Amino acid sequence: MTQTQPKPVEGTGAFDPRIVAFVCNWCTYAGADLAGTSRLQYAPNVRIIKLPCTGRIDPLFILKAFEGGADAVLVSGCHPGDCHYTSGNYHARRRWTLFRGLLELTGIGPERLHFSWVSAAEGQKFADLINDVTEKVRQAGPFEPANPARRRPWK
Amino acid sequence: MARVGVFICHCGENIGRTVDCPAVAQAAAQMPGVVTGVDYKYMCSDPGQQMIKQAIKDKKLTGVVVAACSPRMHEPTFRRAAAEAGLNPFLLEMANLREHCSWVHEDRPQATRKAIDLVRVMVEKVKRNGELHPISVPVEPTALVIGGGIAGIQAALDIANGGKKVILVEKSPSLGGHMARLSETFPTLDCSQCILTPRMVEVAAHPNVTLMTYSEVTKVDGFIGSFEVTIRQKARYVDPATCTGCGACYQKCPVKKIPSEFDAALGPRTAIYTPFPQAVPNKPVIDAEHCLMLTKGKCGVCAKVCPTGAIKYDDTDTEVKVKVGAIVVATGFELWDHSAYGEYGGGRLKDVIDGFQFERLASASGPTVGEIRRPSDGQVPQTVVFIQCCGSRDASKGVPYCSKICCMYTAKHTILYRHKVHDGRAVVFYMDVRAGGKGYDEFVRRAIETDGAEYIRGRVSRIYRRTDGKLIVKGADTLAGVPVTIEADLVVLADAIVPRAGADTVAQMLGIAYDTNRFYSEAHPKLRPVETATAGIFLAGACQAPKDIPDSVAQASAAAAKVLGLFSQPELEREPIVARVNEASCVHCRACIETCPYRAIEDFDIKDRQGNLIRTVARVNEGLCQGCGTCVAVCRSNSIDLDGFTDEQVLAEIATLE
Amino acid sequence: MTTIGYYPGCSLHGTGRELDMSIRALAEVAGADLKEIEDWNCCGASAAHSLNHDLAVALPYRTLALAEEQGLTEVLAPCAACFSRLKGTAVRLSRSPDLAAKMQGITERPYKGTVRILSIIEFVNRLLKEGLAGKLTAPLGGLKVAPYYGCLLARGKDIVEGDDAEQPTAMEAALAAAGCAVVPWNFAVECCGGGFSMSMTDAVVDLSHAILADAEEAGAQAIVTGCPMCHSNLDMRQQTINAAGLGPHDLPIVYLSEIMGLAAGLEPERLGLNRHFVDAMRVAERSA
Amino acid sequence: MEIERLRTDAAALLADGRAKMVIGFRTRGQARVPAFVTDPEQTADLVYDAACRLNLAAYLRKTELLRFRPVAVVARPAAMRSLAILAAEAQLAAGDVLVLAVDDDAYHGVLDLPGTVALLKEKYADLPHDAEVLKQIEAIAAMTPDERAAFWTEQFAKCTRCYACRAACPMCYCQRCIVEKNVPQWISTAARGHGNYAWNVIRAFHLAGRCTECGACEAACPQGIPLMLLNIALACNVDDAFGTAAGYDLEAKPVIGSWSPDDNEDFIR
Repeated sequence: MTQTQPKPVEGTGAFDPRIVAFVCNWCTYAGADLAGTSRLQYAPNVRIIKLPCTGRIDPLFILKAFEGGADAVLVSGCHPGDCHYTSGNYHARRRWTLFRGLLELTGIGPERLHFSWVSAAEGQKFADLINDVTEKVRQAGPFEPANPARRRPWK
Repeated sequence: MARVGVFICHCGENIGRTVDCPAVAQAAAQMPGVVTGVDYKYMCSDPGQQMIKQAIKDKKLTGVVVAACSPRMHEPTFRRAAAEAGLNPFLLEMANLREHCSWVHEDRPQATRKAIDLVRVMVEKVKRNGELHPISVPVEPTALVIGGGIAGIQAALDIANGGKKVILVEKSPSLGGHMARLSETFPTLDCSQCILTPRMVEVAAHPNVTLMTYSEVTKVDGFIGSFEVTIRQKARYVDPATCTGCGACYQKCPVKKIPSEFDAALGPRTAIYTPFPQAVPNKPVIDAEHCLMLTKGKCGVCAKVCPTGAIKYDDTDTEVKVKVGAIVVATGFELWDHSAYGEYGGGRLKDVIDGFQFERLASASGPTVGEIRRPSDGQVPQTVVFIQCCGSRDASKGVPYCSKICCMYTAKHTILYRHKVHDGRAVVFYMDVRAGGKGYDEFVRRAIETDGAEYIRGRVSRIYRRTDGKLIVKGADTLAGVPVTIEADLVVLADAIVPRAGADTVAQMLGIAYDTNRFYSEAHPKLRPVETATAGIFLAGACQAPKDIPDSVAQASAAAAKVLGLFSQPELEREPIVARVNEASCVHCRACIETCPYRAIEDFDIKDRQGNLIRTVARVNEGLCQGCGTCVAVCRSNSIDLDGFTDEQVLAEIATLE
Repeated sequence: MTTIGYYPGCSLHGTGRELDMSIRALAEVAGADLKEIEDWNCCGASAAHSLNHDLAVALPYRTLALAEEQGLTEVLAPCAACFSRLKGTAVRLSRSPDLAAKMQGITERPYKGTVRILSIIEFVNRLLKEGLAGKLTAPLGGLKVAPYYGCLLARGKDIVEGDDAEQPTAMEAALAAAGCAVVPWNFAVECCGGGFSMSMTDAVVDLSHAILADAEEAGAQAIVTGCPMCHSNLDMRQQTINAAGLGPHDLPIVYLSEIMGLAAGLEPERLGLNRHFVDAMRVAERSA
Repeated sequence: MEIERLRTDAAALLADGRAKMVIGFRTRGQARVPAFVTDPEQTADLVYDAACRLNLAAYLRKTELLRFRPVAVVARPAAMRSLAILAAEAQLAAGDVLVLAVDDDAYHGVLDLPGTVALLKEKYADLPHDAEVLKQIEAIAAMTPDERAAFWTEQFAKCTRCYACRAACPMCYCQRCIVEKNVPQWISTAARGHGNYAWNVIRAFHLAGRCTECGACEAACPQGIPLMLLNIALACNVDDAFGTAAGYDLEAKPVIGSWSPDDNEDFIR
């Protein structure tokens, strides 16, 4: 891990989760922009990776994030019917249905993997989402050492 | 060896207040592959851009990261600057320090840490960016306009006058839309039909316009520059070619009691009909639902009386496919159904009518030839109550938004009424009077001061019909702070403006977005008000939001200008974000082909010199591919990748977050 | 035999005796067992919620908690005000766990939210479904009635479920079943002046007069209500209204439960019809 | 088991050239191994019994065998379903393959692909999942996430990345498996923690809506990793979510690669 891992909140020794978010460019990224232009404050624990569409999100992206030690992964895109590419999010939805089942069975539970639809108009929803996910993960605690996908140094 | 330049923008205080920009610049300068990291007050300003251009030249940069506002804001600006400095614009990326960091966090150290992460992500990405070159696709210089109301007519005329072909599709039998139903228009009180019908005739007669009334768009494929559109022409049962529009048929038609859509059900029409006398085209159609010949197989009067034998009972729907380069959506609005308001009689009180019904009562071409007579008993109402915001600004029962035009047309209604019934009393209940617009407030003042409309600020709580036929209207005067009861003869509700029924299905067919109220979404609320997020599809009129006539016409002309701009080049350049297949490793399982929302991936046969098939693989059609990348994620052997968002780039981004 | 919790509230022990009598009688005919909540307390209507929100919620909360404790899953609150307070509280609690916790603290009683509150109208319709319909042996021979809901039996989207607050119809089926003809009229949900019955009597006089007048206009031979406040305002005040030179009115005001009782062949006295200010016994004559 | 009829049919297919090769089973000691028969004479060696667990459909996409098409293959129901999927995924054309259809009790003769699918629908519609495996899946589902992680970490730790599972699976026909892609490196090839987790999870995921539960992968695993737990859990998931079972339709759309507007989304907020 590099120096960029958020350190515990100053003063409190509380655990500060690291969350990787994969979002689509047209809805959720724009929703995050709206949260910004509306000056909505939310937890600083999430790092967004922008993709054109949730359809582009390869399940392996999610694995890679966990490999790298993310405490949780958030995936978010356009509401059904709103996809800029008409059906990318529908394809993604199917993929997630099956992939999350597989991850859950193998030890990456729902508290580690979150999904949502956030439209370009839902700045508030985005802020609430980030706060809520961060809080849930904070309660779940660090994913170390349980994380079965984690890359670990040679012993 | 990558040589990346990182430029941190303070955005005045916007970023600088919460993010320690110099610290971010320093951290960036230390990142592998970064040769310069600097911060500046306003990167988007001219000196800021100069700074970037200079660095590209002096430091021979192979990639640039601008850490500033959202790429949705200034990515084009900075990419243009990069291009001017001789760097391929797609070698520049933006880190969103403003919307995604400084504006949403307060803690300076935390925000600064996050900012450094955001920069690192983009540095690692940009190191793996490849030069991309815009893809040019041919433009079919024909526009499709959906909707033959004033907005559609205006857009079609402007495009046609610009020398480009237009296909104007209207679902009803005639052009004109709602405007044709209005009596007079605010704030000038000029006769609606007098100003509209010439336009209807002009557009129908225009050599560049193909008019398709009584038709609906049923399917849209393709993309900007070349949409494939399927249009269904409903059976008219009257051959427009031979029909002379003499009208003998509808004078003789025995089915006379069908409520006229045009007259808002206040007047009747026949089964074979033209919606109104000035209809364009002025050729009747047969309403198959009510025609005796088509339902019961007996009658045939119209066929007998038709001098040119234009009646064709065996007519059927036909489908045509057309290719267009751009689409203007002008599907308009309808009125909210006030039967949800039990307190206003739940739609069961005959003399509680909506705005269009009043327009028809006031219209010289209406069922009462312009005399205000109430539906129940045809009496001339001595007291008329007008209620604004019926359904509007009522999140619980109606719609949350303001319908914008009701204040004005209600004022117009009071004036029209007072002009026709001099001793009549016009009472208006309002929440606010919103009369923003040229000559609008003056018009409302005129209604109140010159034409004596009584304006009462407050809501009406109940309307009921007394046995003597009077409508008892109970409300509150919130300025005087007293309850008021008015004995009215007619009540006119200013119902909310809502999108056409089925607007959402049309949107899904077109692949454009719509908001929670089903109004179509513009690409940007301020800077791109007539474009949709789907390239090549534009909006005009009330399908995007409640609008009055001048606004609709203005937006229609704006949409036309966009279309003409698009058509000004034989080819257009598209962002080169497209998928590519690695044919060496593709095993042709066809998963991507099944997946592609644009049917942009095709089977491709690899042949040897003799033309013998070696094997078949998937191949992306650059013209069709829109760059969503859905195919990339379904490819098991990972044989597809997406320019601009390659696996290598994304994995590098993820890796920085460890 | 279905057991339904019973919350009479203060009215039914005072001005609303007939309502209490007729409800109990009706339940007996229908074979429903009304189990009065032990140690129930005031619902807080009209006073508490204008003074102290916590008190206004805590009072009904305690009653609900008791009902749950006593194993009751449904509670009938015949008085419209009691119904509104109890149901309103239940709705608020279901929405806010914090509020529930707070109330548990104040009253030192747990409440899981398992109790369903029935209004008099829901109660009657329920009995009809469960066999009362078959026992209506003495229909009222087309007695013209104006169903009067007033405010509390019609309003509050989540309190009064499945009816239009502006145009309620919940009583009509029952009245038809009882052999009444429902007249179309305009004042079904107008205010009778309930809360001002004592404090601003003259306001009540005007409001109640308007209601009576419209019912008479519409040809009603009686007004049917489910609310003790409405009842006292319309029944008790008719003399005052007439004395004020409005009217004259002479219109029986009867409870839904009384009408149903009559239709079920119960003696008018047992339903308390003889206790009205405006003679209501004539209504009974219609049933045979 | 009418093995003689199978042999005669096989011989006939080769003799009159309807098939260039018959892929079946023969015995080697106690073991049952695949037989690649091109000479009618050799069909006498063909055997079939409950011990024949391999899914011979796996050989149809091996490049070295492509030239022997049309090929006839001995297939039990699970393998027949594999063939249907291969056809749906454009890996087999109608004329490429004939099926010598067998199950544990009987030999059902020579069938073309449509015939095979007809037989599947008629006799083997909704085959039950392995009950024993289902029980284990439930047991694992009952664990806490951390316990599950521990369980699988231990299982995957055994993986030597020999890829026998992949070789045995008819659905793993990619020329260049994702695990061999190194620019970028998707899945670490080192036989240890994260690489093993990613490999086994992704291998299973790539079978979503495609696994016919033939068991060949688990049977082939020298380390005894319970791969069928993953495969069957996923197959159940596919069935619950999208109501489809793999391999009963030659034109089936891929489960991943198609969608329906009313797909479940209660896990998305």
